[in-house]
Amino acid sequence: MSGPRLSLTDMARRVSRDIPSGAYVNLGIGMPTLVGDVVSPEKEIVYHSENGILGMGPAPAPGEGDPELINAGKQPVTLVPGGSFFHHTDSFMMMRGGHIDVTVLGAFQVSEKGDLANWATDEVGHPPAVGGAMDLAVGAKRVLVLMTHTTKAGAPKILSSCTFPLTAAAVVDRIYTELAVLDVTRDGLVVREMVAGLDREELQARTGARLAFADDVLVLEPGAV
Amino acid sequence: MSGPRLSLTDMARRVSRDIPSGAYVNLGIGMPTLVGDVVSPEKEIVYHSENGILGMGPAPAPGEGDPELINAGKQPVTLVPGGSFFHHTDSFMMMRGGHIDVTVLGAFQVSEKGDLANWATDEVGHPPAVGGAMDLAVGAKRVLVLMTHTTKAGAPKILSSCTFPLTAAAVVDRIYTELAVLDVTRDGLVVREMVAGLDREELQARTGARLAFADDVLVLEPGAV
Amino acid sequence: MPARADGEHVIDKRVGSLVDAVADIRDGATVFVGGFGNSGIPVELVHAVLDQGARDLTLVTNNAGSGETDVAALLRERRVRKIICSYPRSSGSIWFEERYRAGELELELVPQGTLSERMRAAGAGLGGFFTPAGADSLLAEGKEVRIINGRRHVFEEPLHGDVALIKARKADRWGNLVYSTAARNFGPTMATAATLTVVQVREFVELGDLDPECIVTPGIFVDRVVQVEAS
Amino acid sequence: MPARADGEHVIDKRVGSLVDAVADIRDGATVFVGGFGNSGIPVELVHAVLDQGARDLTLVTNNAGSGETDVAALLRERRVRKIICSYPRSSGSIWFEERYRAGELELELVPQGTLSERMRAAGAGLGGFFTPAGADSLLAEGKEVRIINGRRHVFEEPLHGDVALIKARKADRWGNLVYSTAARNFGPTMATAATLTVVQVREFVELGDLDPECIVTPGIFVDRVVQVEAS
Repeated sequence: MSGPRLSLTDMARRVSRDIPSGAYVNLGIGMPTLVGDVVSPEKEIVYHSENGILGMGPAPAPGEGDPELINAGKQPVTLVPGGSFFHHTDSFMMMRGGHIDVTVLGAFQVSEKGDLANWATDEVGHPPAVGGAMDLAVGAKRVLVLMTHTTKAGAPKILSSCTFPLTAAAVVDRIYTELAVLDVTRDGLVVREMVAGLDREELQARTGARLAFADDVLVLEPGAV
Repeated sequence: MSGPRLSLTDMARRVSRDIPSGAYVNLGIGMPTLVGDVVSPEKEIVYHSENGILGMGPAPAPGEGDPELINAGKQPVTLVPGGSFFHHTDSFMMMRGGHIDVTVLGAFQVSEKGDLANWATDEVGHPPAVGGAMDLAVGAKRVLVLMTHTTKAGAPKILSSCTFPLTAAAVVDRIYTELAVLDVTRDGLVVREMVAGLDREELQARTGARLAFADDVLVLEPGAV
Repeated sequence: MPARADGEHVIDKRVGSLVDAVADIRDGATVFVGGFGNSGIPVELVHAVLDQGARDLTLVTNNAGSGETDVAALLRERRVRKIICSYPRSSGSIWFEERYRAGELELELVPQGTLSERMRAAGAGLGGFFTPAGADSLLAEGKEVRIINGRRHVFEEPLHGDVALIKARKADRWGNLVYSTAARNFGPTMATAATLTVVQVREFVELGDLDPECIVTPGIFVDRVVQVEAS
Repeated sequence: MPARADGEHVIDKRVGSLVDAVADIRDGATVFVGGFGNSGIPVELVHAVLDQGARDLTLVTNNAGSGETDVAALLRERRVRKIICSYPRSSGSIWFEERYRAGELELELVPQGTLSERMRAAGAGLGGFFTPAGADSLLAEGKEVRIINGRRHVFEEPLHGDVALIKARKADRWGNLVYSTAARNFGPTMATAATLTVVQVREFVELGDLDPECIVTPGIFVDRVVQVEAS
């Protein structure tokens, strides 16, 4: 797709600005993990991993680290001072029980009601897998979705209703794409920010749900988010 | 009440013989705690206390010990090597979840079906209290009741049906009194052992449920149990 | 994720006084109080609530106090509307008995394991559970009973608190906690199930001093920690 | 409660070999296998089951194996009838995919938190629970759904195992366990919910060497422990 757009780094950086210092944060696998790399070092964030870690730190130096100390994406990580280990059931208490302040998730589709579809497509024969997506989606205090605005084929991923199987209904608070930042409100989707050079009609054309626009839509400058 | 009878120590000793080495055991407050004092030192028993202890040991020497290390009866205790501490929810997982091999409980009444009444009487105005009795009664693998055969007034405590509020239905496996050892079976109560010098009619007269007698009723000699 | 050099914007759940620790507890609040018998009771925090003045409280606690301190003092001073409890009656529970007999105190009696499990369900984001404990008893009256695998079970609802007052042994500035022997009892579960979890500890330690394998309550469940050295 | 001088009749859950550790696992058994990704998998115990020969198994495990080892090897050798799992598909899960596509393997897909919570319910003697996780999804189909506090919840049943195979770091002869970092994952919960809990550990220690404040799995949940030094 051509036209103005944010880079992945810009997108991750934009999400990171919405994570307050002191927050307990769970980053979904894939694109959301980039957010951890760009969070301001002035913030003290406690990262949670579903497999039983609070206070997850960055990857160890090559050849170092504990091979069993991994994140939800099965990559090696470290533990920061103040971190702790606990078992899976306790870890999911944290997720389902409303103790995680912010989660950033990838998605296949999000509806204007905040329905989230991020675990299965309509592909047949593909064996399904769900992991911790449903527990996290229903339990986190704030659910942020970071995804491309459309599929590679150009089909909209933000829809009036999801066509893929739901992960959870009415859970998404905010959506971040390479084109815009959108809030899910009671009155539907509200565009808060748009990439510089994109016009409203173009954004609406790439979206499968009716968009409202905030009174003061902010401009996102690529490379300067 | 006159006539042949076992002492409390005899009764506790008799119960202790039915506790196998290696068992995880929870002793109820009151009379059952005596059992811990008379268990053969050749047995290795792991005592559980509902407030979060496995491997509970005897009372500390006077003036020693940790004032917060107490048993379910709120008396100071110690921890043996191999013991551990855990929180209340985990402790009751052990009790309700079938992990305690044997519990010894006191009772107001037991029915011929093994119904247990050990938390409330029919006294009115008396504020109620239940504690961990119900969780323990439904969850322990074997529920042994240690109690006097009758009330101080001579009324039977072993009945065809309990008149006091139930703790749990059909949970008691065996009853130990100063007069006899009785099993709760599908066909009702079966007397396995009786104190020396007591005859069957006398035992039946002091019992509010129909008794059957084992083919080989053993004799319990006071002072030599 | 380093702390800022100027010490701002870092996570620091330590508060300097008991007054700060119990600030903003509102009248009518549901307050969890940890402890079993005299083990693990956050005595100083409860007395701070007494001084703070909140009333019309619903207390959730295993025992209903004894003598004149902590929970008994709240009962004596008529700060408590209702108590949710497993074993209120004990030697010395005179204020509980006084208020109960006078009809001034509502009592919800809950089997001890169910009490703990109901709080856990709230902390775990569950909608309730079926337990066999109490299913054959008067305490199941008015509740949904279901036969599961041939056994009666009673449906029990999650029990959420506005405030949890608990006692631990050590804490760091993130609110990570370790406890002391059997004083642990209800603390770890209560911490998960209250909107505001307040902890009194004997000792503060530096971040990183607690073994990550041995932390019992991760700081995510803790909001305020105050030091009470002699407790 | 001293041990006898002759060493008999004491509690000793240590077994001398992997063969002894997995003895008596029957065809048709429900077997929990700990681990998440490659962290905490009891590889040697699973291979011992392969050698032992039990078949027609129902496996309960978070992932469905990858490459040619452990769970993947059981699938390759057609020992598994059904897998209860949250995330079977991963890079390298070739044997899972092969057996699944061929229709030779039944899959019960369960949200990860629900999988863990269902095992906990079994270990805790509960009859089931309501969770919001998955209640809006296909995975709730055929299950009881109830609105609780305005939110859809789905009823989930306890999940009991005949055997749990888990991995820990250290054990004593009573079966008390401590784990290693994130390898803890499903181990403590699985240990509570199986009739026979078998543990492979890196190291045996003397009774009393493990800090009673830091024991994660008390020995009451453990039946057999075998040492696998290099694991």
